[in-house]
Amino acid sequence: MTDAKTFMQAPDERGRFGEFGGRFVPEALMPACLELEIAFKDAWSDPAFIEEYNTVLRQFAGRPTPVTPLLRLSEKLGINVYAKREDLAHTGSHKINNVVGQTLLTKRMGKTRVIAETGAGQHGVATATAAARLGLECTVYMGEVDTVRQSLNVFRMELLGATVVPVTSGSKTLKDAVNEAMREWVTCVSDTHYCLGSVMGPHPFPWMVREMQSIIGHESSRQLIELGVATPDFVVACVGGGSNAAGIFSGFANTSARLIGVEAAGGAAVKNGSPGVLHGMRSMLIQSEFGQIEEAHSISAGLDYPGIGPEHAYLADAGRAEYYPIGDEVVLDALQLLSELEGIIPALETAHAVAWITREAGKTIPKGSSVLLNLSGRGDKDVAQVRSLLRGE
Amino acid sequence: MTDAKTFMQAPDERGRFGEFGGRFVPEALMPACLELEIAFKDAWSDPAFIEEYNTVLRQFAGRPTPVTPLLRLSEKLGINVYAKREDLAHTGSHKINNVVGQTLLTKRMGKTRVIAETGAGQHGVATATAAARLGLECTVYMGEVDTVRQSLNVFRMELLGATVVPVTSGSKTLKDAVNEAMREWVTCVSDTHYCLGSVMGPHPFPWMVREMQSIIGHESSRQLIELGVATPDFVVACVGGGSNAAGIFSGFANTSARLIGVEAAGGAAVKNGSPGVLHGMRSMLIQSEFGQIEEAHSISAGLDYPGIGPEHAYLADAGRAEYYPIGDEVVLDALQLLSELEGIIPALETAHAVAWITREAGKTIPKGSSVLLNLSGRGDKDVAQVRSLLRGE
Amino acid sequence: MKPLETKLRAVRDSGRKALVPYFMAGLTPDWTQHVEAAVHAGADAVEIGIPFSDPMMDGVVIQEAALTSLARGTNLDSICADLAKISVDVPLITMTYFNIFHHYGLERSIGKLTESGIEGAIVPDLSLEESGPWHEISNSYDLANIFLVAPSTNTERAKLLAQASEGFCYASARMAVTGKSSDEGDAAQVVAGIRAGSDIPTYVGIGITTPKQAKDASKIGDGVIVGSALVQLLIDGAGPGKIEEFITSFRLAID
Amino acid sequence: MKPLETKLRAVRDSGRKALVPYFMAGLTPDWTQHVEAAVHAGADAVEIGIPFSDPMMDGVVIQEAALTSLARGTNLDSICADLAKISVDVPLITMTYFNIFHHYGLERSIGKLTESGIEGAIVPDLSLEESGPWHEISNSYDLANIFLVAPSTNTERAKLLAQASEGFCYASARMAVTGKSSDEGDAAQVVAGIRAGSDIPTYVGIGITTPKQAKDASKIGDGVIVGSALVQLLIDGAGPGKIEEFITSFRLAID
Ligand SMILES: Cc1ncc(COP(=O)(O)O)c(C=O)c1O
Ligand SMILES: Cc1ncc(COP(=O)(O)O)c(C=O)c1O
Repeated sequence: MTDAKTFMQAPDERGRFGEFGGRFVPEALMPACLELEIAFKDAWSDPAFIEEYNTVLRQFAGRPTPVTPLLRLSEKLGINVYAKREDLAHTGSHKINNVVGQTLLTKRMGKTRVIAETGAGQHGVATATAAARLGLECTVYMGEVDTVRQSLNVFRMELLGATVVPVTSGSKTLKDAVNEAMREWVTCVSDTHYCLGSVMGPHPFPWMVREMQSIIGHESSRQLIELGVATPDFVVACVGGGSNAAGIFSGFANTSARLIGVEAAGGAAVKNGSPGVLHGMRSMLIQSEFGQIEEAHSISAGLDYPGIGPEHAYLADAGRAEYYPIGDEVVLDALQLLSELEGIIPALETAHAVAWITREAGKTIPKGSSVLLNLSGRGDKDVAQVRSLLRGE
Repeated sequence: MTDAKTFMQAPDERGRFGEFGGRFVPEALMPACLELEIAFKDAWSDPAFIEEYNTVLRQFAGRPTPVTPLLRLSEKLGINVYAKREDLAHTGSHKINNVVGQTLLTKRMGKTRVIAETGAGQHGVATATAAARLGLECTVYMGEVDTVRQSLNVFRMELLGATVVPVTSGSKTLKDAVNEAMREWVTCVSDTHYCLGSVMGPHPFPWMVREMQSIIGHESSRQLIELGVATPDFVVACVGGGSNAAGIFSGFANTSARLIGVEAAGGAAVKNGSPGVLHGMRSMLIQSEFGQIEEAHSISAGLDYPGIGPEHAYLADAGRAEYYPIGDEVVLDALQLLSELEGIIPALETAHAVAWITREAGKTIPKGSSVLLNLSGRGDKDVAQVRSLLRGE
Repeated sequence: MKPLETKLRAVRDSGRKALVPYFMAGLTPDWTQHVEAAVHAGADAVEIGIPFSDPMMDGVVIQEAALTSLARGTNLDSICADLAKISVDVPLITMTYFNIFHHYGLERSIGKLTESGIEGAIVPDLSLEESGPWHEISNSYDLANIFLVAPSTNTERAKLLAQASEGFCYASARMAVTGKSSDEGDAAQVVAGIRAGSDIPTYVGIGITTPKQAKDASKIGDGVIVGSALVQLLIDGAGPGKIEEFITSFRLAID
Repeated sequence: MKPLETKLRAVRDSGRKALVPYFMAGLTPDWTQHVEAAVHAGADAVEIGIPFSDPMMDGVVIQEAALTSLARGTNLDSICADLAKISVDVPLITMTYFNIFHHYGLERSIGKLTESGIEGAIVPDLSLEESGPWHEISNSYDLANIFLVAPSTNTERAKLLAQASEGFCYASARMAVTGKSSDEGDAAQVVAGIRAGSDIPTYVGIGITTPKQAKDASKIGDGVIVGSALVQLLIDGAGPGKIEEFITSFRLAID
C-alpha cells in the first residue's frame, strides 16, 4: 500500500470506485437500478435481513466453508498454501453466496421473478437453485454456443424449474448473454430482478455482489488466525468478472497481504485492456482500436469475459492489487497437480490461480510465504472437457 | 422399541450383531481382519487419532454439514422435513467420512496402499481423494459394465492418481467388484488396506464403517435441537450397503425416533431376502432357492447391491428399524420434486428416501410429524442418466 | 438553444409532425443515398446509428445491422467520412453506445461528429447521471444531447430528463428494446411526463413499425421515430425507391 | 479320527505323495467320468467344487467354470445325484462356499453330502471362528473338515488350524486365489507352521499348475492339489483321455 487509504469500502454516491464503476444503462433500467440501490442499502443495514441471509448461507449453502492447509502442495513448492474451499458450497462454487443474497432481496422488493445470464452454467445453476428454494420464477439467458457445450447444465437448470433461453446474438456466449439479459430486463423490470453473477454491471451490482461475497474473506481471515496465520503474505484468486476475488480480497484489503487476481490470458482485461464502458459500467475492457468489444478466449468458460469488475480496475490502478494473466497451456497441469497431491479437483477457473501460485513459488512468492488460495469451485463440471483435452480429442 | 435394549453398540467379540455379522473370509485374510480390528479399536480410543480424524473432516471434508429445513416440501406434504446435507461433503456424499477414517488408519497401520471396490464410482472417487491427500497408492476395482456407464468417474479417479481396474467376472458390477477386491487383497494384504465402502464385509468393517459414519447422526441430533426439534419422529435414509443409514441412525438409535431404511425394490434384502453369507458377513441377501446370490437391479448404482449390512439385518430383526422398498418408477418424480421445491438435486440413491417420505406423508408418517432425511449425496453424478430417462432415451 | 432544437421547434411551430427515420451507418456501401432518399420522401431529421458490438438497447434487427456494418470494416472515421457526402437540408443526429466515444476520446469524437454535420446525439447507455463530461464538451461544439424517457421513469425524473434534453426529448413508447411490437404502449403517459418538465419537442419511438402505429404516436407526441422496420427493409436489400415509398407511407399517415 | 483322515494317513504311510485334482461339478454333462478318469490315472482323492455365484477365493478359471455349471442348471441336489454315479475307490472331498450350505441348511447339507459319498469338506470362507455349528453337525456324520493355512497365518494360528483340520490340512502355497502363478511361493513356511501344530497330512495347493511345481511342492508337503490348470483343460473341452494324460504327468512328477 502506498498510502493510508482504506480499500474496499462502499463506492461513492455515483457508484464509482475511483474512476471506475458508475451506471451506464438505458433510462428504462435506471429506475430499477436506483430502486435496487435503495433496497440493497436498506436490507444490508437491517439486522433481520443479514440474519436471514446468514442463516440461509449456513443452513442451505453449507457455510462456513473450511480453509484446508494444502500440506503436500506446500511441501512441493516450499511455501505454505491454504485453500478457502468454495468448492464445498452448495452447487459447487462461490456463486451461491451472491444468489442467496440477491434472491432474498428480490423477495424483499416484492418481485416474483429473477433473470440471470450464465456462461458455462455455474451462475445459472446457482440462480435456479436459490430461486427454487424461494419459489421465484427463473429465466436464464445463455449463449447458444454454451447451451450446446454445456447441455447438462441446461438440463440441471430445467430440473430446478428454470427456463433456459439460448442467446443467438453476437458471439452467442457470455458477453451476449449479459446483453440479452439486460434487454429482457428492460421489458419486465417491474416484477423481475436481474440477478447478475459477478462484480460487474451498473451500480449497485459491483458493490452489492462484492458485499455478498465478502463472507469468503471474512471467514478466511478468522479461519487463518485459527490456523496460526495472522495475515497471509499472498491472497490469490482467479478473476472472470471478479466476484470470488473481490469476496476474498475483502477480508484482507486493509492488511499487508499482497492481493493477486489471476486472469485468463485470453481475457486479461487489466493487462491487455483499456478503460471502456460495457454492461453498465466503466472498467477495463479488451477492445479494438475503435472501441468494439473483443471476444475473450479461455479454456475455462467462467473466465471467458472481456472485462473485469470496476473495483478490480480501481484496485489495479491504485496499486493495491495485482493482476496477472495465465495461459491455457499451464492450467491443465495445475488441475492435475492439485488433484493428485491434495485430492481436490478444482474448477478450470480456479486452476488458473493454482497455476500462478505453482509458477511463482520461489519467484514472486518467496520461499516460506503463506498463501491463501481461493478455491472458487469444484472441477466436476469440467472433467469431461479436461478428459477430451488431455486425450487430445 | 420393544424393550430396554440399547442399540448400535459395538458388536460382540465375534463381530456379531445378534445373529448377523461375523467374519466369513478365507484364512489368508483372517490375520488382516484381526489386525484391523485391533488397530481400529486402538485408534478409536486414542484421543489423538480422533482429533486428527475430526480435524481432517472439518478442514478437508467440509464437516459439519448443515441440516436444512425443507420448508416448501414440508408445506406441500404437511409434515416437517429436515435434510442432513451429506451432499455438501467433499466429493458429494457421505462416503468421504468413512474413507478419511480408513486412510488415516491405513497410515497408522504402516500400510502404504489402499484398494477399494466401487459401483457407480462414488466410493472409488472418495477413496482416491482421501488416498491422494495422504500420498497413499490407490487401486479401485470397478465392474466393467460400470466403468463404461460411469466413464467420467473412472477419469476422475485417474485424475486423483488412482488406478482403476475393470472387473470382468460375474455380472461385472458392484457385487463382483467386491469379490475382486477381496481376491486382490489376498495377494497384497501385507502392505495394503482394503478400504471397504459400506457397513458390510467381515468384522470389523460393518462396525468400523458405522462408527466412521456416526458423525452424521451425532451432528444431526445436535443440529436438530438447535432447530427446536428435540427428537425427530422419523429418521429416513436410503440403504445400499447401509452406511449412510447406519451413520444417521447412530444418533437416534436409543431415542423414540422411528428409523426407516429405504431399499431399492430390485435389491430389497430385508423384504425379499433371507439370511445368508456373502462378502465375509452373515446378513440378509437376495438369493436363489439354492443359495446363489442374485443380481440386484436399481435405477441407482449405489443401491444396486443384493445384500445389506449385518447391523441393519439385526435392527430389522429386533424391530428397531424398518426397511421398505421403493421402486424405480417413483424415484425420478422424487428427484424432480426436491429439485424444484428446494433447489437441491439429490443423488438417485437419496431420491429413494425422498420418494418414501413423499409417498408416506399423511399415511405412515402422520401429519405434523418431524422427519429427518439423510440427504446422502448430490445428484450431479446422475443428471446425464436422469435426462436420458426423462427423455425416454 | 442549440441549432438542432431551433430547427425542430420550427418544424413543430409549422404544425408539422416530425418524422425521424433511423439508418445504420455503413450497412451498405450506398447507405448515404438511402438517407438522402428518406429526406426526399419527407423525413424531418435523420438518426444515424454508429455500429457497436454490444448494442444493449437494440433488438435483433438493429443488432444484425450493426454486425453487418462492422463486418464491412466501418468505424467512426469511415462513417464520418461518409457523412460528409450526405447532402440534405434536415438535421442529422447520431445514435450509438457510449464506449465508441469513450474510446475515441470525448472531445475528439464530438469534434469529428459536428465537423461531419451531426447536430445531435442519442447515447442510450449514457445515463443522465453519467453525462456531465460529455455534456460539457458538447456544449462548446453546439452538439445537442437527447435523452430517452421510459415508461419506468417517474415524473420527477422525467422532468429532469426533459430539461436536460436538447433538440428533442425521446419518449420511449414501451418497456422494450428497439424492434417490432404489437402492444399499445405507454407513450401518452411518457409524453405527459416530459411535458410536465419542458416544452421541448417530444418524439415517440421504440417499437413503431407501421404507419398506423406512427399515426397514433404522432397524435401523442410531436414526432415519431422509425427504426427497426426501416432497417429490416434495408437488410432485405431495399434501394432508394423502396425507401422513399416506405417513408412516404409514414409521412402520409402522420400528416 | 474320521474315515477320510485314516485313508489319507494310510497314503502317506505307504510313502506315496498324494495327488488331489479339483473338478467343478456339473461343468459338463459327463463330468463324473472325468473324475473317474483322474482316479484311474492315479489321483489319491478328488476335490469336487460345487459352483457358487460369488467364489471369493477363486481366480478367473474356476469362476468361469462355476458360471458355466450354474448356467447348465446345476444345484446341490443335482450334484449330489451325479455324485452317486461316481464309482471310485478314493475319497471325495467337496469344496465350495458357505452360503450354499447355509442356505440349504447345515444338517440337511451334511446329510446329503455324506449320503452321496463325500467324506470331507473345504469351505474357504468358513473361518475357524465361524465353523463351530458346522463342525458339530459334521462330527455326527463323520464328515472331515479341512482348513486352509495361508502364508499370512501366524504360527499360533497355524497350530490351531492344523489341529482343527481333519483328513488333511491345506497349505496355501502363496498369497493368492486359485489360478496360475509363477513365483516360488511360501509353501515351506506354511507347511512348517502346520507341522508345528499337528502331524496331520499336509497338502500344498493354490497356484500349482505344472508337474514341475507339483514336484517341488510334493517335496515340501505330503501331497499336492491341482485345480485351475485341470479346470482350464476341461473348459477347453478335454475328454477322459486328455485328463488321464494330464494326471499321469503330475503323478510321474511327484512319485
Ligand atoms: C468456479 C468459478 N470460479 C470463478 C469464476 C469466475 O467468476 P468470478 O470472477 O466472478 O468469481 C466462475 C464463473 O463461472 C466459476 O464458476
Ligand atoms: C449418495 C449415495 N447414497 C447412498 C449410497 C448407498 O450406500 P450406503 O447404503 O452404504 O449409504 C451411495 C452409494 O454409492 C451413494 O452414493
